[in-house]
Amino acid sequence: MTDTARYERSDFQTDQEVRWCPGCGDYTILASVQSFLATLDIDREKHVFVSGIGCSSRFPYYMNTYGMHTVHGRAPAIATGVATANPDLTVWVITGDGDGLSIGGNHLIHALRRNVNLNIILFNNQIYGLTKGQYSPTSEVGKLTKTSPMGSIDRPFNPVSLALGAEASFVARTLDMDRNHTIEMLAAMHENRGAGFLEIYQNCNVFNDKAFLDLTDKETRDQNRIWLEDGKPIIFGKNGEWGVQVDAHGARIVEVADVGHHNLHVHDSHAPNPSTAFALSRIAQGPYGPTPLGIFRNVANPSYGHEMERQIAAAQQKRGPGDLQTLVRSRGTWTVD
Amino acid sequence: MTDTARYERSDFQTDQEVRWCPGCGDYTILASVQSFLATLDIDREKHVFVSGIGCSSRFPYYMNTYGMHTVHGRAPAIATGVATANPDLTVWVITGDGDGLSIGGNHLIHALRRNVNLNIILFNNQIYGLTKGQYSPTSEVGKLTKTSPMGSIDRPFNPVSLALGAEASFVARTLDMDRNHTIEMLAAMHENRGAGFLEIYQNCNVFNDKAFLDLTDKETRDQNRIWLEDGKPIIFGKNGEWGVQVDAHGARIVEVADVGHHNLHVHDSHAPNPSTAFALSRIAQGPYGPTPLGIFRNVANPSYGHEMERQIAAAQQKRGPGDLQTLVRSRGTWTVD
Amino acid sequence: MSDETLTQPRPAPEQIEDVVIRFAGDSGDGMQLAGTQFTASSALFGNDLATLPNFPAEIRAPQGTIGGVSSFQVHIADWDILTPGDNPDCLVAMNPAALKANLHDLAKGGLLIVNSDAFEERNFAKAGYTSNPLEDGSLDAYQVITAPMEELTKEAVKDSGVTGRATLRSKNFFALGLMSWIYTRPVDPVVEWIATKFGDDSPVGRANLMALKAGYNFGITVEALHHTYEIQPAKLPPGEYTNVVGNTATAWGLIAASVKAKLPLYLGSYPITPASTILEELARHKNFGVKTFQAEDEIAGIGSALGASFAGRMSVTSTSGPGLALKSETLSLALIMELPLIVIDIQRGGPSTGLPTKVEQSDLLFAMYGRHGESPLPIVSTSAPSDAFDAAFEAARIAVKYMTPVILLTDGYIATSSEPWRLPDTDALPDISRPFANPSPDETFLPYLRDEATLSRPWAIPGQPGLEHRIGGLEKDSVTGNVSYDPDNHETMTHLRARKIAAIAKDIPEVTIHGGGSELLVLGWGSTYGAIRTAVNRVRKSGREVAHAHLRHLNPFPPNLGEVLERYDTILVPEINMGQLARLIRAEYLVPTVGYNRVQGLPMKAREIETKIHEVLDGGVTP
Amino acid sequence: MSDETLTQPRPAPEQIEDVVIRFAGDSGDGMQLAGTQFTASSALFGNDLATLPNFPAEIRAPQGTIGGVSSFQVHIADWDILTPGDNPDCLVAMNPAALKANLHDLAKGGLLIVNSDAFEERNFAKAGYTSNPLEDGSLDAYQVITAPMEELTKEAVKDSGVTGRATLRSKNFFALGLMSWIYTRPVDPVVEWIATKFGDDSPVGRANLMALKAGYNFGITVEALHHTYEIQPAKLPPGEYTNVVGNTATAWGLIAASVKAKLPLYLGSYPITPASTILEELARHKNFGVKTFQAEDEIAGIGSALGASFAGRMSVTSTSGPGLALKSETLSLALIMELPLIVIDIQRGGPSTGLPTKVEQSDLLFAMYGRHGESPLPIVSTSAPSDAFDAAFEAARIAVKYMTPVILLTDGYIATSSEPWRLPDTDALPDISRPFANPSPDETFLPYLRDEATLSRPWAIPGQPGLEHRIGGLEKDSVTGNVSYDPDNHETMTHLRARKIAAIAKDIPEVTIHGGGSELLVLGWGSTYGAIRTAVNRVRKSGREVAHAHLRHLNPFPPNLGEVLERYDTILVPEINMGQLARLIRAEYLVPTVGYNRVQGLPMKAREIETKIHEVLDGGVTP
Ligand SMILES: Cc1ncc(C[n+]2csc(CCOP(=O)(O)OP(=O)(O)O)c2C)c(N)n1
Ligand SMILES: Cc1ncc(C[n+]2csc(CCOP(=O)(O)OP(=O)(O)O)c2C)c(N)n1
Ligand code: SF4
Ligand code: SF4
Ligand SMILES: [Mg+2]
Ligand SMILES: [Mg+2]
Repeated sequence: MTDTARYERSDFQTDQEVRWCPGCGDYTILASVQSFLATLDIDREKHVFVSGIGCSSRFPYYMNTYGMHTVHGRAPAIATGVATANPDLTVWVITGDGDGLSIGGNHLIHALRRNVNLNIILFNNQIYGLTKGQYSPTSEVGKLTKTSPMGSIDRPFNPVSLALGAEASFVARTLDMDRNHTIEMLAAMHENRGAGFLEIYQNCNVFNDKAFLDLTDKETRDQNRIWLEDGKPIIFGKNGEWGVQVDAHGARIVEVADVGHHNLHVHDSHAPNPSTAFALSRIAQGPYGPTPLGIFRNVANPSYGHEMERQIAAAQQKRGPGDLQTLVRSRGTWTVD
Repeated sequence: MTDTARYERSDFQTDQEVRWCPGCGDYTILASVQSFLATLDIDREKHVFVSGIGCSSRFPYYMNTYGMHTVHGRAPAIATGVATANPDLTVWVITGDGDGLSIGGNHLIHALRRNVNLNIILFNNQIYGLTKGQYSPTSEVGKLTKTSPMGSIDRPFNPVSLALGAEASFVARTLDMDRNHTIEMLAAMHENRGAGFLEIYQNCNVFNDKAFLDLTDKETRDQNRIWLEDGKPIIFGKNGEWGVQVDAHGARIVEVADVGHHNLHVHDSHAPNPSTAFALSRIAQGPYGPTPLGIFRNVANPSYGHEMERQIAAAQQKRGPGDLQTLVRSRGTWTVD
Repeated sequence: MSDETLTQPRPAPEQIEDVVIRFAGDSGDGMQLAGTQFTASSALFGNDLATLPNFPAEIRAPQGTIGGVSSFQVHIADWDILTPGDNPDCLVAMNPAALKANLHDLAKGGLLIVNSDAFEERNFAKAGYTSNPLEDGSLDAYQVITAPMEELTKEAVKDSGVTGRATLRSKNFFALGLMSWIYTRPVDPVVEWIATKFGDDSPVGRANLMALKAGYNFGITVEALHHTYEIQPAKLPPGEYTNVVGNTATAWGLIAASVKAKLPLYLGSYPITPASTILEELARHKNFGVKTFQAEDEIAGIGSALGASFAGRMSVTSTSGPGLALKSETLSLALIMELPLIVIDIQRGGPSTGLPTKVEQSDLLFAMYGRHGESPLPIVSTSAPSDAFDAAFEAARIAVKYMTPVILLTDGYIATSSEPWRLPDTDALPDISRPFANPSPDETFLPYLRDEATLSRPWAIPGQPGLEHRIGGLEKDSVTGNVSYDPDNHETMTHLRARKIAAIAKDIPEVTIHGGGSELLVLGWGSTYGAIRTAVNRVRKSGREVAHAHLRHLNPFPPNLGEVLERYDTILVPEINMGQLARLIRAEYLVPTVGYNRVQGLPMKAREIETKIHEVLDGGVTP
Repeated sequence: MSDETLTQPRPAPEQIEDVVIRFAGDSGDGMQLAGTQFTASSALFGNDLATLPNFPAEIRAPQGTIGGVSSFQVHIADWDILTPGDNPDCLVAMNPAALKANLHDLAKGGLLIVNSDAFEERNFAKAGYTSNPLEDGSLDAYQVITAPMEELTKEAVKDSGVTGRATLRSKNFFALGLMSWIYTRPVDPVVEWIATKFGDDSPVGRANLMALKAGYNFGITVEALHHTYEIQPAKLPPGEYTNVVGNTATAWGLIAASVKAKLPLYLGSYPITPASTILEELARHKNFGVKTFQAEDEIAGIGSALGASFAGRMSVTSTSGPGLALKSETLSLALIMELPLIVIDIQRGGPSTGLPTKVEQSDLLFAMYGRHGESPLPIVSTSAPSDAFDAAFEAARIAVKYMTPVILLTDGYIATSSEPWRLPDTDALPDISRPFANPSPDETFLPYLRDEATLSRPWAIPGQPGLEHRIGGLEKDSVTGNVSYDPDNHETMTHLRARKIAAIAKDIPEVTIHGGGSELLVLGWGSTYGAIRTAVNRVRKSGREVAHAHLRHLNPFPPNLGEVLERYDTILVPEINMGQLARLIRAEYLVPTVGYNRVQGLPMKAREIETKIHEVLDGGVTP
């Protein structure tokens, strides 16, 4: 946070009481987003938060910006309207693993493909919270829930792989409890003018508590958090004993001692070809065991909203501003007198 | 085709006049599918063809099997019902680039993720045919259509990448006019018990003629068709002068002379890790220049329909077949007399 | 239970006919559980009863705030009651917010039981109190009994193994124990439930048990609580009863229908409040061959069900308003394909997300007209939790017999509340199976050749040789089912689809009249049944004549409805909407109606209807 | 055009008042183009006219089959006509299938022009003929003129540069040339069109030009064709006219509204027949700042439009029945958010995919009730292509002024047909702009604080400091707009939403009556206007009194409608549906109605309505 900041975190808080369960990971994410916005030199009124339905989707009510709490799964589509109607706005999409990947999966992949100027944050708690605990498209196979009493038979999505398969220009992953890293990711996503996709592992302490234990537990977290940092070889583990190599068969975890430091994969989120990012996304199929966190992909592509503006400008350049009289006459006329 | 075949192609033809435009690629695909089914030892009445809406989606009317011509984009969901209700059936989904990737994208990726026992055929003509020529999610950037008079600003999907990102177990691509290869792909997809996804480049000679010229034109096709064959190094070009290498940065085209035959990538569609398949899918973003054709991925995973059956059987095993009297008493009762 | 205190001799309780009790606390206080257990004991004790759970849309809104208050109301009686009661006679308030949010409903002079430990300075503001209501005299109109429930619970459970703040979690059992003492409820069922739920020696189980006893003992020891009450078992029609929640009964009705239709049940659904519990209940009965598919959205929910129907299954999709909206297009496809399909809409407060956990009857016109084109289909409704089983069965019967999608309308009140249900003799349920089409070697199969009697088409399922056929959403030839753009054929098909549904009127019971006179008929549908019937009975007790008719079938209407309406000077139509049934009645029969419409997200109150009836009878209202 | 043949002296044509001509051929024969060009020339010539294109749902169904037949009917007159005519006086049949499919419509004694080259053995079976209709005497009742159009075209274009089968593509221009001769149409407009469309020296352009001349010359040379006809320019009200297609007029009306509201136009839409051309037309006018977003589906179409509305744009989404079904849920959100949004539904034959290229009026009740919960919104309709501009403008006016989604109902007939439209003075169009909300330093912004007069809430758009606010689909407090689960507030809001829409009645014109008497009122809406008005005028010419009222506003109804209906003994309601407006009228005013309902996917025929009116006046029909 620069001390020249125009805003305080409190400038982004509303008078509405926050209605998440005590201990919910959503609180931490809310704090991170508010703190991040306070560091930006962007007018508060230029931010628009658009969400669907779900616990996470209550988010906009707690942000003192413009906001729309819409219908289930449609936030990316509605936000596309906001962002293309007025590309000067900074538009955020808040969604959940059910909202964004189950009912809303299509709008999500299309927004990514078109590279709409949106910052999409997926609160992944691997469960349907608001409807009281049914399995979601990111729940693990065999999960016991109210709707899967004998265990879920659904094979989950890997949100990062899906986003990359959908041509996303910016794809990252972080953890609710790590506020600094979350803010880092938010900053990078915000810098990318096109569609950004940030998956946040978010703990639902009521219906899916400890889903991310491997990554959060003091005991295990160091050997399971694989931080992706540009220009650096991918190393992890308590004492950096583990590393990642990538080759024709994909990415795999190796012991640094065996392969040697210089043979580790050096991360480059800016690579035009998403193949490496995809390979890295396959290291873990969920927050189980060693899991990459950070920016998988970050490339610059023309944003949809600005491309639309470009065509408008070009048309006005070429044909001049529209004139109604000319319009209604454009198909040829005759006069009766 | 075995000569012991129980069926002739004609057994799969209906009395309905085929209503595609003269010269449409759909005719060839219809012929390929009918010929393929005739080679199978599966009762005709066990086949169900489910489609959405579009020129391609008229397909079921021309197949003398059970069939449903449904609503736009929903075929994978409706077919999921057929295939899970009765896994003994062989269920085919016929869809188009608009039907399957635009409005129906979500159902498609969920059917693939769940690995529903379906054979999905995407007729990709890179245009909306039935509505008379608007751009589709596979149309190239800058395409001029009725709805994009200044050129489309939509970045297209790469259907193979998307399917891989959605955890698909079987992903392949072929060309309408190559009937033998189409039949080969159909056979492999059919053998895989889970969800199969086959993209067929299909020429729409009325609204998007010659979209696949690079791959079909006598002059250019040899240096542009990259055939993927298991166990073989990937080589292409008139005299096999070109090859493909895969490494940490993805797949790239090389001159065989430069790198040497033994250094080319040997294709393995059965690799559990989809990273290589994804890398191969990035060689071409559409049918422009050298483009891989064949099976990208083919791995065995439990099929959704059979997993459902398994749970039913287990439940009946454990609790015996359901009994209504026991059911209504299960919450505790009292008697008034 | 092995403990004597709970079976000690006790002062003779006052006998009362019925009582309405409301447990109110924080979302985290376990009031739904306390209420459910209190209800269960009363049910097993043989009372008639009706419940009304009421919880916020959030999972656990902030502690101590009005928004976080969750309540459970139960009406228990020694006679045949039909509603959870308009106002509680007894209110249990676990904190200031719960008091604030519920006190205005408590009957004057009512019994108010308060957890005094929660009445601290810091909680008043959150609840919107400026002073301590326990001290500022604002409760003088009630019999207030305060208990330091948290202290006593902590104390009671100290040897349970549960420690720290977790001990407070058991305070709902303290309250339950106390209420069991005051209303002379058997506690053994609760004790058993604890045992089965938590196992014999789990700390939590022990803690709950100890708290339960402590609450009960508190009653024994505190003088002020020696005036207790008892409600004798109700004189219900003889039979075996269970206490059933509406959504459970609906799910069971579907299972019964699948058994009686000899078709495996298939549910394609996407979770949504208050419908999710139907999916959850059916998922537990795979041993009936029930397949439940949790789809990616409502469109896939109905889509998969439609596919399963084509494959020859008893197919269902369950949802609430927003989900029904998404299903509209595919429902129209099911309609033109003429395949059986049951669409359950649990109505909740709208429009949009509205009041997701509250009741409303505002989807009737949507169910009737919520599809493009001319798209008639049958609509069946249910009037109470104990009626849901039959309603679901009836919807299934019509769907299969007439090869049509059917909409079953229930609502958020029926879905979540419970009442005693006299168990049907399931063996005696009618056989509702229908034969699948059979191939005839000589003729070609005509999928749209109708049965004269029902106008329904044959059902030919994949796997059956010789019946291969294709159906779709384009208009079809009225016999072959092939695509047809012929103008006359389209008109023929439009009329056929309409006649098929209209003719179902011949196959449903006539509407029956309760009560008499020719002045006023109260016409209702759905969950207002209990309130209307109660109101009508009270008015009749008061010596005035009034009649009540309640509709199960909303499309088509019962054959005699028009003629029945003619018989009365005034038709009063109470609805939890702005007058949707009234519009249908007016358009169909051109009869004037008087509406009584409340849209507060709450069930109808018998007293309000009673008042309205008197008003009409006094001539105070003209259509 | 530089060619003398076309300007040669010619026999004096017979003057006729009007003629109905139908061009019919294979989907590939270019009949739509021939018809459109013939229409264009007639328009520029100053005739009044109305057209009726009619094509199969397939792009190019198999050649020579009935299913593949595409036709274009045009009615040209020297007086003020309102319909494309019930039956053609002249039929151009390019092949046996076209003859078979259309002959039954041709008026007895009518002129039949046949492309004899297509009448070969192999084509008869495909068209369902057993013998050659040109020889078996089955055409004796008509004046048949045969022309070997293919031979003559091939011959004519041989030097064009076009070769092989491609030469045949020009035969529609041969037909056009021939028809221009017979009906004395100017061909210069066609010549110019060819030049601009194909460029001066493209082979195809040359071929078409040569074929056009050949056809015209054929007329000159063939004796049998020396009896020609001429229709004088129509005595239309003075002004500047253009020949406009319904969807084009609709698109232009939206652009005009955006200019007059000072809001950039935003269309979020997904292609669907017959609505796609609105998206296509608007995409061409980016210089007006119009943004068109081709969404991934209809839900994203309306979703993006709703987002754009929140951002302060004039937002529109366009679709047809199946798409409207998908928009229902988001429409309900727009309604509770109270944001302006125009939803255009081009009605087509339903249910489901139904008859996608045909007309129907069967979405009225869906538009009215097609949302869950209590979800009232305004419905505006259009009655003809030349009316679509005003209807779209009116829908936009209401949406912005009352902060509400508005449904604009048009249909597949209006969408694709054309007629002369007297150009409005666009500068004189009313200003329909409304101010955005402004921050007031002292008070906090209240997004749901309503304007007393309109009950509409303030529109505060992102980018405006001090007005940051959140809105959503949960019920809101009636002033702050914050989430509120309060029962009374929900009731208040439900009534407010209803009253706001109902009160619009004060802001729309009263319904006007054409004709007289008190016996019979013919009440219509939408595209039946021309047919009803024509029928009513004919009946009145016959000396009987009858009245016609046509509704633009379907919700709310015009304030005087109830009182108007009272004045007549009988209300006849012709609709291309099963009686949807009738249901609304009956429910609202409790007046009996007589329906005249056709659902054939075709526009209403004036003659049928005329007959029906006489029947009613003769007392043959009782409500
Ligand atoms: C159309 C529609 N379908 C279903 C629902 C019910 N519903 C609300 S939230 C939700 C899923 C919530 O899961 P997620 O998106 O992961 O959010 P979370 O609560 O876990 O943060 C569902 C199914 C709805 N509100 N609307
Ligand atoms: C709900 C709905 N929206 C839109 C349409 C209109 N529509 C029919 S087919 C189609 C797209 C066809 O494109 P594609 O799926 O690629 O099939 P193709 O015709 O190219 O084979 C569209 C938009 C429809 N029928 N239903
Ligand atoms: S249910 Fe889970 S996700 Fe929802 S608020 Fe509670 S803890 Fe958070
Ligand atoms: S429009 Fe194109 S895709 Fe459709 S049938 Fe004709 S050629 Fe085939
Ligand atoms: Mg979640
Ligand atoms: Mg296509």
